[in-house]
Amino acid sequence: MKKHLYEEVGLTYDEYKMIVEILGREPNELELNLFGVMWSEHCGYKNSKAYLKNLPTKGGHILQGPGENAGIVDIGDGYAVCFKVESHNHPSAVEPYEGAATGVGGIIRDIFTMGARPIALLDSLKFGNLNDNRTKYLFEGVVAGIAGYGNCVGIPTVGGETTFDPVYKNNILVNVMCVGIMKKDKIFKGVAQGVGNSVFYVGHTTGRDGMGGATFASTDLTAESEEKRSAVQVGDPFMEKLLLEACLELFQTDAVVGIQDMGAAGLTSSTCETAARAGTGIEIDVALVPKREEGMNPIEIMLSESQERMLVIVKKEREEEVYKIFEKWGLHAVKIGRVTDDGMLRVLDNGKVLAEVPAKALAHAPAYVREVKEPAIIKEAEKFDVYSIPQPNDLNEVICKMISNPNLASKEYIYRQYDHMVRTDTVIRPGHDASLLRIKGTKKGIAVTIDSNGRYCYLNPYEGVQLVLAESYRNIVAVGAKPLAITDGLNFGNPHYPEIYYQFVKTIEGMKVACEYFETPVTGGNVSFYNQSEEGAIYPTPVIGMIGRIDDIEKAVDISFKNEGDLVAVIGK
Amino acid sequence: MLKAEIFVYLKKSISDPPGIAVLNSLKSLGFDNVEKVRMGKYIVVYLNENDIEKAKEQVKLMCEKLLCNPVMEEYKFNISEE
Amino acid sequence: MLKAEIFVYLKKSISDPPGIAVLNSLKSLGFDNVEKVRMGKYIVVYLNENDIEKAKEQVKLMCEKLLCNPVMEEYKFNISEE
Amino acid sequence: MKFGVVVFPGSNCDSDCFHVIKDVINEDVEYIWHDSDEKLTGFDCIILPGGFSYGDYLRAGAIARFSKVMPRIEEFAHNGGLVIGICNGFQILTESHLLPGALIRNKNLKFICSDQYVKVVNTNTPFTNLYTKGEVINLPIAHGEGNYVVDEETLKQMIQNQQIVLQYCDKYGNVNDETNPNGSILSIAGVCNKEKNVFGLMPHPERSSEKILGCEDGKRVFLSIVNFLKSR
Ligand SMILES: Nc1ncnc2c1ncn2[C@@H]1O[C@H](COP(=O)(O)OP(=O)(O)O)[C@@H](O)[C@H]1O
Repeated sequence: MKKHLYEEVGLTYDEYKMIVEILGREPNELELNLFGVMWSEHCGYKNSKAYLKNLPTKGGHILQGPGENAGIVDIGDGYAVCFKVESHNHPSAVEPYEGAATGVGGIIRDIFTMGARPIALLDSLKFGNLNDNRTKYLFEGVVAGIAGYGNCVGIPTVGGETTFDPVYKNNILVNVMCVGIMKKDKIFKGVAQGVGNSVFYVGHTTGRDGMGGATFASTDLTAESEEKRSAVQVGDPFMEKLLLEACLELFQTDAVVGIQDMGAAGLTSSTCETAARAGTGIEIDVALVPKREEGMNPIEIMLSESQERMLVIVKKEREEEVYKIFEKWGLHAVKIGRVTDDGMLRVLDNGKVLAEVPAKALAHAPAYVREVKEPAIIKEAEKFDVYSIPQPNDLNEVICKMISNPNLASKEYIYRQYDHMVRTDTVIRPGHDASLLRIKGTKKGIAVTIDSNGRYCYLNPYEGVQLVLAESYRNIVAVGAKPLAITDGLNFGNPHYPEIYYQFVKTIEGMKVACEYFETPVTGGNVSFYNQSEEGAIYPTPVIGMIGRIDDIEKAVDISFKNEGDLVAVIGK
Repeated sequence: MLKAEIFVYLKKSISDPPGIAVLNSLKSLGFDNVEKVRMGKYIVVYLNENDIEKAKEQVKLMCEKLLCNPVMEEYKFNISEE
Repeated sequence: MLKAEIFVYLKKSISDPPGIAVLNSLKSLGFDNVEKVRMGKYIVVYLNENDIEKAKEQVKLMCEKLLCNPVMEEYKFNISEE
Repeated sequence: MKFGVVVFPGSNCDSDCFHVIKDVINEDVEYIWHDSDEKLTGFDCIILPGGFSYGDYLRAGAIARFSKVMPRIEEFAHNGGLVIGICNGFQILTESHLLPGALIRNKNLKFICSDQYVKVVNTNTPFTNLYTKGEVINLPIAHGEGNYVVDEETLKQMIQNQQIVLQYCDKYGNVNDETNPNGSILSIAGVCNKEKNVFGLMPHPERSSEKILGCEDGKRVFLSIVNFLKSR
């Protein structure tokens, strides 16, 4: 049976009918594709947003909560910290090096679009058992990819966490967090404000790479996954470095009104989201987009996920400044359109209208609440009696076994491959509870950590996520800093299974309670569903990235014993 | 002894940042008529083997198993006496 | 349009860590009769040029100036119609 | 005393070097953009910092060699000016033939970022005169292509001219295969030219120049330069 066109772009019949109603007519093929990507799980948060809005997102320190490219927290003295976590699971499962590398690139762009200078990266990695050959290949590739990208851009990867468990064998998790620093009165947003302002395309050229990436991230991983992707995205960290410097230089002028990364769904998401946020419309001409391949059609141009590109909204008559700065850095900067007042995303090709859809309708996918069912394991786990495990006879043997387990062993093999010292701010390096960065010119520092515990969350998602938050909290406190806020990467299986959706819902509930208790609001994050292969779903794996502030960096403490003869004490229950 | 010269190169659809970097650099050195550059690997494998047909099969296997990543790359090779 | 296939490889006297790594991997995959592996670069340059002789001279220059570092590398190339 | 820090588009240790010169040893310092072909007047020492100059996809430093600023740096060096290349800067200096040899992939094929003991084998240079001969210091490394290679003939001459300045070692000063992180010939970590005014090293002295970062061993590289210039 032939699939309907709407099915091919990942929409249901009901969604198709909604689109017809919104437009008052049948969508054409390009329009249908725009809806397809924007209403995908990856871009539209269809199955998560009804619950995400329950999370605590406000508090004294929060300058920017969820909804922008990244969240921002005030740390005093006029400074603010911008941070966010992002997943790149499916791309990394298919091509570990490039998948992980482009994941790093994406999250870095999210940070500097807000006006912040990225100062640190952290990674949370989940693989199958290391004695499996494919897993070894994925592990080596992912670590090399993160190193290859982060090291080249010159942002230190200062911490992370790594777990090996058979449950992640066919669906590895690669979550990356980036932290940036900025002056708190210099925040930039992804808004297409000011009718008549110019819409600029800057950065790398557009190719066919990563076509349909958002849709790819919104389905289970199958044997055909590789073929579904018309091409793997390849990162160009050097280009990213240029883009980073050029954008930060551009922000020094006041010519910029808004800016957004062309991440998943590239031009489509960046145009409709900036317009939707500002309540304006946007009109672009795909013929003007710098391309690196011949014969690309408008659908390909609108959906391409080529890396290292940005959409910048520039004040009328200030275009010259943009051209000058991007020329200095050897980058493309092309005016491809303008901000309009009609609320539409209008796509032209050499002036001819190809698509015309309300930007808000594209940017705001329908929200679903799915059926839930408590997984049997939760009741079973409650019955488990710890004391049923016999005391081991030989504790030495147990210790040796424990420290030789890859999950507990030192992760130096990994973080040695990451430049964790560049920028000379890393006061506490990886290998400790949290890492600590100084802020030159002040006495302040920022503590950062990223944590998760899939197994706990599997046994009880509500309690599990709270334990994860508590771990992050301890890590921050243990270096002498005060926890401020979190970002969350929520990794789950297919939300259409009631047990999985239950895990998701309970995770949000648990997180809400813990965030309120610890006074660490959520500033943003990422949801990755469909982490599932023929062999089943991964553990529910919420990844928590937490930051803290220390006012006197000299007072920081680390994990190592200092002097012979010092007293060793255990505190707590 | 046989010598296999193996060429591993990116599929057409895959972007090639190193190739673009070299292209730009060649242009700035004044090589104006360079249109495109693609970067790949040149792998020379010396085989303790006399039968060219057998060697061909082996090299094909090496490429498929290790040397070439079929998600992004393609390969070709030729075999000669050393 | 002409296509230049350029091969840049390490001098015999220079050690080749990637080559050794590939050799070991091939052996551990059971390719016992592999004697040696050397890794180099395969650079394809497309030239807007019809004169093969002219192209040869240009490519030679590209290699000497940029593509090959004579301290450690050598090169060869062939040119064909695209 | 005035330092210049060259900025290639992919440099990423430029601001670290700038910071050490300005805020740690309190000397004058200025950035020099890669695209500038102005004569380098008024500078006493030029720093080529670490990073990935132009992406370094072909060979580290290969493309940087052709930037507009390089002829100026060559001219500066030929006139006796001090030039120090750190990490990527070292790679650029070898590609430009201001220093002998070349740097290839690390033996283990991986990027290595770590503290590293190195031994100062030649203190008779503008860059190491405040160390004692044979002293073991901690200079962090962070590179994927730091494996120094050079042909035998050149190596012989280098030894004769005392151009080998730093060698990788362990905390007791042992120099051997086990204490060599990247496979460099003779565990070479840093070399200078015959005239001793151009110095290249893979380790990052700017990363161990402040107590807050755990170690100050690297600071004396910069202080040596100042010391040399003052007594000149
Ligand atoms: N993938 C990684 N990238 C960078 N650093 C890592 C990674 N995995 C672990 N680390 C670092 O290794 C140290 C130990 O990690 P982990 O075993 O998770 O610590 P703990 O069990 O104390 O939480 C931490 O400092 C952490 O930052």
